[in-house]
Amino acid sequence: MRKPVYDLAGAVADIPDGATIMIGGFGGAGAPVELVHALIDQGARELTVVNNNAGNGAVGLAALIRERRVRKMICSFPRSADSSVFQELYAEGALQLELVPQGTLAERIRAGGAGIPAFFTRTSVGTPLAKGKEEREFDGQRYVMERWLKADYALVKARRADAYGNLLYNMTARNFAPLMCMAAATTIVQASEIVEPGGIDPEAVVTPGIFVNRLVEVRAPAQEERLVAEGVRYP
Amino acid sequence: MRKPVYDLAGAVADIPDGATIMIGGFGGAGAPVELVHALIDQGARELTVVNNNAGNGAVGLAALIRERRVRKMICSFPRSADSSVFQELYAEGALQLELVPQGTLAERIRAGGAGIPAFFTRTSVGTPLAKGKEEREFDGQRYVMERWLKADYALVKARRADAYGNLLYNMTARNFAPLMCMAAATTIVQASEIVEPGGIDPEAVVTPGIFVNRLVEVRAPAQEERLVAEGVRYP
Amino acid sequence: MSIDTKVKKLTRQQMAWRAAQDIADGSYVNLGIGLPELVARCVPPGRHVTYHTENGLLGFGERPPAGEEDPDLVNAGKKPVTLLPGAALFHHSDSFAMIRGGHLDLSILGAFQVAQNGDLANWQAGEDAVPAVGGAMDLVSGVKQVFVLTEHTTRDGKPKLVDACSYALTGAGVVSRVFTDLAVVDIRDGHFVVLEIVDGLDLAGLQAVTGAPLHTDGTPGVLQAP
Amino acid sequence: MSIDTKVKKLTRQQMAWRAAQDIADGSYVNLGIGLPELVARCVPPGRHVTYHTENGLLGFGERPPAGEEDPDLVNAGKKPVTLLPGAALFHHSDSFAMIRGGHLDLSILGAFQVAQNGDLANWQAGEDAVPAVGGAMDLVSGVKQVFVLTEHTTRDGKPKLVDACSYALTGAGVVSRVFTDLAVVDIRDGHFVVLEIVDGLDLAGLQAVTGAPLHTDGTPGVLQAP
Repeated sequence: MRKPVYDLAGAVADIPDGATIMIGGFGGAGAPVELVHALIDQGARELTVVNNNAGNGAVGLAALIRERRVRKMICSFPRSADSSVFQELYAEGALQLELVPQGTLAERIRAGGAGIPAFFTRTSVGTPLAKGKEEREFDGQRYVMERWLKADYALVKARRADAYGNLLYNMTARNFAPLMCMAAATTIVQASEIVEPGGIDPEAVVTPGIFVNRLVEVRAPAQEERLVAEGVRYP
Repeated sequence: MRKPVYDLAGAVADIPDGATIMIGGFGGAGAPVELVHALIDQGARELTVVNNNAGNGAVGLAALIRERRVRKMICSFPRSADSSVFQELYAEGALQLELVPQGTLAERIRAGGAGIPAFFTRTSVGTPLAKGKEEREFDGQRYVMERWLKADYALVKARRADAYGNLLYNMTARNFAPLMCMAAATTIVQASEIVEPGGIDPEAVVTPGIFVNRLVEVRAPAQEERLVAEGVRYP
Repeated sequence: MSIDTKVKKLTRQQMAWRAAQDIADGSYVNLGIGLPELVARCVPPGRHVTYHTENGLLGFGERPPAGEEDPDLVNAGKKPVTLLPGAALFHHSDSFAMIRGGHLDLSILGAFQVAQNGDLANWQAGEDAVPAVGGAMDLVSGVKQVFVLTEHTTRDGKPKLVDACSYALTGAGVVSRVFTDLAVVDIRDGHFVVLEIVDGLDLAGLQAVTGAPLHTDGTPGVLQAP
Repeated sequence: MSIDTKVKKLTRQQMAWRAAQDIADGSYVNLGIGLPELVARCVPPGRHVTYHTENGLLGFGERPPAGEEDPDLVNAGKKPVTLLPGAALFHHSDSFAMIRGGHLDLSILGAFQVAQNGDLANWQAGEDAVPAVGGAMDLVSGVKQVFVLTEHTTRDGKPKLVDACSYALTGAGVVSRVFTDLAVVDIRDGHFVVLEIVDGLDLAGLQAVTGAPLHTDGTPGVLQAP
């Protein structure tokens, strides 16, 4: 089916306070900067945000955190050269952090999308991150049980969408986006172009349209690293 | 790295008696007929075979079963218009059957490839196929625990391989093959063409070469349905 | 129990047509092998329905003209299909992630038996046959809504709508609506609720060929199909 | 404890070179952020090594010339890379299926501490810092072989090779070999076994800057690098 095409403000208009939001991207690669800025403008608060990192500089996710809209971050690597916003709020206790190993984070999101409420992994066994988790032995190896991760919304960036929501990504900007599209009740995609059905080779589709709910065309999206390098601050 | 290119006989030469072998295909779509025939010629016995079905007519997997090389089938749907070989040997008790719901079969194979020893699914809860399986409640829903499935070898059919083992498939002949490539210790691929690295768009790769161990070029592969329709019998 | 010949039983085509009327515009739908496959052609014009098949394809269309079939492009029933614009191909694990993860809106399946509590038996009739389950258990436990499309009784006249399934279950409490050649029946709170009955048959007549008590919610409508 | 200036400590480049000599032809390798990234350039000619990065790429090459960087084509350290012929892109779950599923041959990582039983601590130094783990725990528990590449001591001279890690673990019993600026040390059966020591340092001298007993298996060789 054709997915509704919104403008940026319209696409995020109904996100309520307290929502859980998955945001695509690995550092700046795949970060849906325009959608995140629209979310800042929209004003929702007390958000739980799932992202690999915790924002850079003073734009995108870092700006969302700085504006104190985020109650909790679920991520694998909240530390970077430009992540001072997160670090300050975390230090002052204004922000909760659920630290998850990167592969476990990816698999928990996939599990959320695939109807798998829990799975076992060796990752984190014998470390502080296994604390409180159920442990179990299979074939003489120890594993921890991990639960699925779902979200109310996903915000992701694609290179191309067709009108049915099939998606292609650009290089390593793919990263978490295909998983987040699966795991969110409402997936909102900003694509550099929206083409008619048939404009993506069925064999090459990365995210099938069934996982996508809303489309926004952002023809020349900002690249987070460039904004950070230029010292841009939003809003 | 460049993957070794074999002829059909060489590719399967070391498969020992008692091996567990995953064979790609959904009915005839994706069935690696030539590799299976090479396995029949090779003579390995007491095999455990993982496939969605249990062979059709008198070629491919059906012929492997008819030649009494298979001790156990792990599959979701061993019944079809042309599956009399399986049905006869099953009726006479010469063959064990582990019947697995199709999605659980796919996920168990993926889990084997992804290092997930067990996961939970709603599929089969309250049915005879849940018998003997651990049940558990998450968020008020009942689930059964399923174990990963691994194999010694996978035999799969691809449309195109590059020299590093990256694969493309043809249409719905893809089905289980990408999962089986992940879950087998040794993955053997018959491809209609083998091209140099660079001959597959990195964005469109379906199976990355890391999951592939041996390549065989079979330029005009037989289509199982056609052999069955023509009444072909192998050997 | 046999049915009066004045009763306007639906043909298989008509059954498929009736089920098709209840598919919402914009749905993602998986149709079971056999009778449910006929439903696709009967969806009212103007509704856009996207079909999913377990073997890794979303957005397929009818069988191609003779000679243009590709045995590598088939549905779960192994029948040749075509790619519609906007189709997507994927592997089996992604396909069942769609199913298990609750992304499909509707599955329409055949049945040996449906019980009044929504239990479905559609994979194993008796102990003799080679058991074969396919994707049925995944579909019923994952897809948002499960409709059953089946004759009201077996060939020898036994009810398929029963108080409790005697055959092995495919899933427990999974069916929400049943379309038969005689009636449309909802399953609500552990009861069969009759929505429509064919011309020439009354509730008592339908009850006589049904294996569990029938309830109503207002007067049942007339089940008819072109 | 300080080291005599006559000791021919390896430079970071030399350390990377030495580690690179132990990468087998045909390996799939994941290199940690920082010092391990230098290893790729030092692999002996004739060996084909395929590099994997957690963020969904197999088969990448060096940083492109200035001006040709694509911020969407980066490694796990967020540094620009290039696609080599035969590269493959995939999503994060497939990427960690490669890691967790044991498909990678080798990972070379940095360390705060390595214990004689193979325990590795490389993600959290103390309680103050914001904790950040990335993919390190997945790598050490999934990749077939884990090498550590690190200075032999901390900046203030404390041993990094210890009897037991005092910092939070990344994984238990996961490291098999350690390359430092002073030595190459294997971990076998809960012991450090010295394979090579730099010129100008003897076993006693190495022991003095190591936090657990050193063993040998024959006379250690000389650790040298161009």
